[in-house]
Amino acid sequence: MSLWKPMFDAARTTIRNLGRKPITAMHPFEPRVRAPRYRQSFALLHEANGDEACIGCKKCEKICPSEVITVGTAAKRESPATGKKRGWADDFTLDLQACIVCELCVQVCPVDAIVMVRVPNAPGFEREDLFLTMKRLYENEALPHAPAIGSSMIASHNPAPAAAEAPKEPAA
Amino acid sequence: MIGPDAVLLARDRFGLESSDLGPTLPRERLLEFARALYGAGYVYLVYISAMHHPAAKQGETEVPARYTVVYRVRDLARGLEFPFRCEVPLGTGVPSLAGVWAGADWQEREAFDLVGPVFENHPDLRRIMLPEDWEGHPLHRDYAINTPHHPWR
Amino acid sequence: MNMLFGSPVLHALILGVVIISALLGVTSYFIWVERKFAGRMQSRIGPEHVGWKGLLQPIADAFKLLIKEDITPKSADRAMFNLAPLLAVTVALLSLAVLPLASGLVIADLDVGVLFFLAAGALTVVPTWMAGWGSNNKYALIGGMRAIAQSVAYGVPLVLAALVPVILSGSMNLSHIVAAQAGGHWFAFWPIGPGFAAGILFVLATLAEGNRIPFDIPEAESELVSGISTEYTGMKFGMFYLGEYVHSLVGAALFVTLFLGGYDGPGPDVLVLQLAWFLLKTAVVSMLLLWVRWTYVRLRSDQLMTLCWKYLLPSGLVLVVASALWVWWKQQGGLA
Amino acid sequence: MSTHAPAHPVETSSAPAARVPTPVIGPRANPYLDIESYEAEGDLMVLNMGPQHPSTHGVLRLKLWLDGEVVVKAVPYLGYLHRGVEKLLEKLSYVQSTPIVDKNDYVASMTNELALVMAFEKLEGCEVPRRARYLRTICAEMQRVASHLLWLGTFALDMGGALGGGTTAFMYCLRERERILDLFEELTGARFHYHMMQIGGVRHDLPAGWDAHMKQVAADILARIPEYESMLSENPIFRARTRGVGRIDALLAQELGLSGPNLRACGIDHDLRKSQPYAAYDEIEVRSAIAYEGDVYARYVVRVAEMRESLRIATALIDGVPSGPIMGRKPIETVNAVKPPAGEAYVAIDSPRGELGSWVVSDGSPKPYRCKLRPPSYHALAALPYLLPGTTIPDVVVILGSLDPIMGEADR
Repeated sequence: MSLWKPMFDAARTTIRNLGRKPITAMHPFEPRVRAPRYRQSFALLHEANGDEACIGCKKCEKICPSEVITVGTAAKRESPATGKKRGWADDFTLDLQACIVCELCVQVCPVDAIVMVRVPNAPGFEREDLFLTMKRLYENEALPHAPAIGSSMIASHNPAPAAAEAPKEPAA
Repeated sequence: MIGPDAVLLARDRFGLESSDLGPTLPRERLLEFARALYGAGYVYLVYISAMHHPAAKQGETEVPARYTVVYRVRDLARGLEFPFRCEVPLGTGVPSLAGVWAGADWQEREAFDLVGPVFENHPDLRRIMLPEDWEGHPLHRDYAINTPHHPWR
Repeated sequence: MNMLFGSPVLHALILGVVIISALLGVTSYFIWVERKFAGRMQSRIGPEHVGWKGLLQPIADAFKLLIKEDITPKSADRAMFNLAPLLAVTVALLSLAVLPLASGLVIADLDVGVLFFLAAGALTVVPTWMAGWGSNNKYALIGGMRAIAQSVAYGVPLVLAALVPVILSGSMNLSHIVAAQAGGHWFAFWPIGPGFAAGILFVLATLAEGNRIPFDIPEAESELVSGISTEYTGMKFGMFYLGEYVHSLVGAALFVTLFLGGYDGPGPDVLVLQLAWFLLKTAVVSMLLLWVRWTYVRLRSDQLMTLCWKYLLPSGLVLVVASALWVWWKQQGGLA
Repeated sequence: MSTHAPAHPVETSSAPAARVPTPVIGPRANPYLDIESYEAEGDLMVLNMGPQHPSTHGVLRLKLWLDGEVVVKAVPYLGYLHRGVEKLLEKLSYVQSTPIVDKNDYVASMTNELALVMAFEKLEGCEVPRRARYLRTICAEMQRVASHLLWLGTFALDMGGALGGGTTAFMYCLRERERILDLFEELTGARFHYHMMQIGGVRHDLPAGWDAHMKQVAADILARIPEYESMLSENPIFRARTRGVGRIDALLAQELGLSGPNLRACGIDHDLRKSQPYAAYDEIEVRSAIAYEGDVYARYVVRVAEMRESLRIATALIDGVPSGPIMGRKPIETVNAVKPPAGEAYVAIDSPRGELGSWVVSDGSPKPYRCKLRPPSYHALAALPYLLPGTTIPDVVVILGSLDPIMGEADR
């Protein structure tokens, strides 16, 4: 009866799984637990003293493989808080429709202005919903951030033997 | 590891020095070399690819535009590998190796389709990636370099 | 036989309407049971959001199918294309006519009941082929051709398997077959040899007739896009789907009638109790069919034919001879 | 043979592993058959399977000439997913090209990045620190398990159909694969396209507790594999559908350049992790599974054994991950950070589908002069015109599934 034993084995497997707890998560109703490093959308940050962090250096625009970031650089002027001359960005747009979420812009930002947030951008019906203007990027700052920021990544990448400690995870 | 017997074969019968990129065969003797390699046990075809060089000025000599067709084969039993290549000016074709390795058929069709060298007496030389009626070969160095990147918005 | 309202026609009409509407209701909730059961087997939960625990899902599906656009391909053979789904459901319901739900509760108590439902079983291939040919689609054509080959092949073991209870009970009338199994003498267990094997043969053949896994080659989604029902949309597709489920439920009911003693069960012969026994047994057999459906992969069409002609057919013949011998030996007062 | 001792084949095979079986040159189907000259009983039917078909594993069009249900000639048409990746790589700099290559083999993006990045490192001659090599190996092996799980699910689906046993096996495999994706989400923040590798090393370091979580996931999957096998391996219906179907002889496999599980199922012990050890494969004994029949069942057995083997490698390596830097060169902060000297390099790794290589030519500028990717799926599809004539339609789907092609990789 070697023919029938494997048939019963297969049936036994399916019945055994009948007893197991289903793994379906009711996604829209119960939010899904995400890893601390989960990164979906983008945000621009303010510095501690309230200035906009972005200095309009266009490094992120140059490195973006799918060319979705456009930065409008404004003239250099003193910053009201520190009094020193610094660059400003008067226009910053990021088109999520073609962004491949490669995190290179966060890595190359010298002033840690752009960071990724852990909340996916709400799906929209028009193309504009996926088109993050400067205003929306600054609004996203309130959302929970992903732990990786430019300086922390560069620190963890430096080949010096005393390697920097692993980037500290906020208590997600 | 570069196969020593192939290096000897290239030097003795064909009088070609082979660097780590392999010898550069004249197109007339390519088929003969390929059959010799196959006979020596190199039955595993890794890939066939091509590269386009636009016309360039080396010093004052005018180097015409040419294709470099690159081959790489392996002998799995002895764990040996042997790359070789063939340089051809733009107009002329390269003899097809589909008769020697069965896999060369599709490899050459892709090289012809994307880069452009024509493979003579290939059993079925059609474009494989692009539609049949596509004109031009995308991987030419001067193919659609500065087409405006249509703004996403 | 207590004829309702005196005349058999009226009796058949009223009882028919009641049973068919009950069956269609049971089928739609049988689909819900299957989706829940299959879901749990695949460690997911099945329909959950439409009504409490997804109970309104069958109604939602039916409504969705009704409002879907009804496409008839331009170059389709219009008559065949539109008639096939209707025929699929009616043919599946046909063999319900001779099914005794309880003593006396049968639409048409034919003396040749077994012959009738075998003929209805053989008819199931007609709508399948009409759909295959009518939708003028290469995949549907291949599906239709396979359906003919399969039905012709599996018709013979079906007849042989159905013959064993006829021989054991000595009559073609389903009520007599059930009567012969009264008192726990179920044909599947009592003459353990031929009865049980014939039962398995009957189940395999009904699965093949109804195009269910592992015999669902006419409607093989992975290679024939979806076989005969490729070009169908909306309620026409729903009819095929319904036909398939009705056929599998009626097949399970027939198996119960022939081999598991129909409405026979312990306790007094009250109509309601008999009906309850019958429905319980059919439910258990249907769940077994579901279990088979969600566990095994599909056979190739030529392997299916070799399985039928080389293995099922000879074993069917052997079973018929064995049961005939057993009956003759019993008549000689074997165990006297 | 390779510098290592002849590998002990995981799969029990009587013949000693090192001996490469003499190539069997059976009657080979003629892929260039002239249809007019073929006289069939009835008339031939041309069936277009694809590019939109439930089981062509992506956008592949198979033009089949059918005599009844038997395939007479099969011509695959590719290019439906051709995105001009090689042209794009010539336009982007070395730094930007890693996330682009992620999308080629979208089922195993870790190994895509690894192949390209190792070619750039060979050009630039920078040395990858030991910790980064360990991380690369662990990620590549877990990615192999995830990729084989998805293959096993879709393979059962091809055979069992959308409403049947096939779906059950598919759901089980995806249930396990989901756990590996969560692991990678914890490590890199992304679930499918990780951008984990970078020229000189790795971009993300291990978060705390990752190794314990990984060992737990690996142990659970190892315990679940016998369940799939109970549903498939010994099942007579599965065996009837796969044994002796789509048999590739060893010589044809080598001439076509088949690699990975497809080649090892034809009895040839060729595994780049052993013959050309890269990343941290030289610090662990890699055993590769060999089968000798070369048919669909052999490929199934080899892949399931490879899943077990990869879990063993990943679990063995995770304990010994050395501390130290994860990058071998100064961090990448601008788009032109990497400028390798003019030269040429071909580096190949063993991705879940086979030998995934990249041939890069640099001319000293921050952009590659030419960058050809050698995908294993392209060679696997090249075998179809030889394998399909003589089989029926259900076999076409099973053979295509057993070769495990990914169109994103084949079409580039």
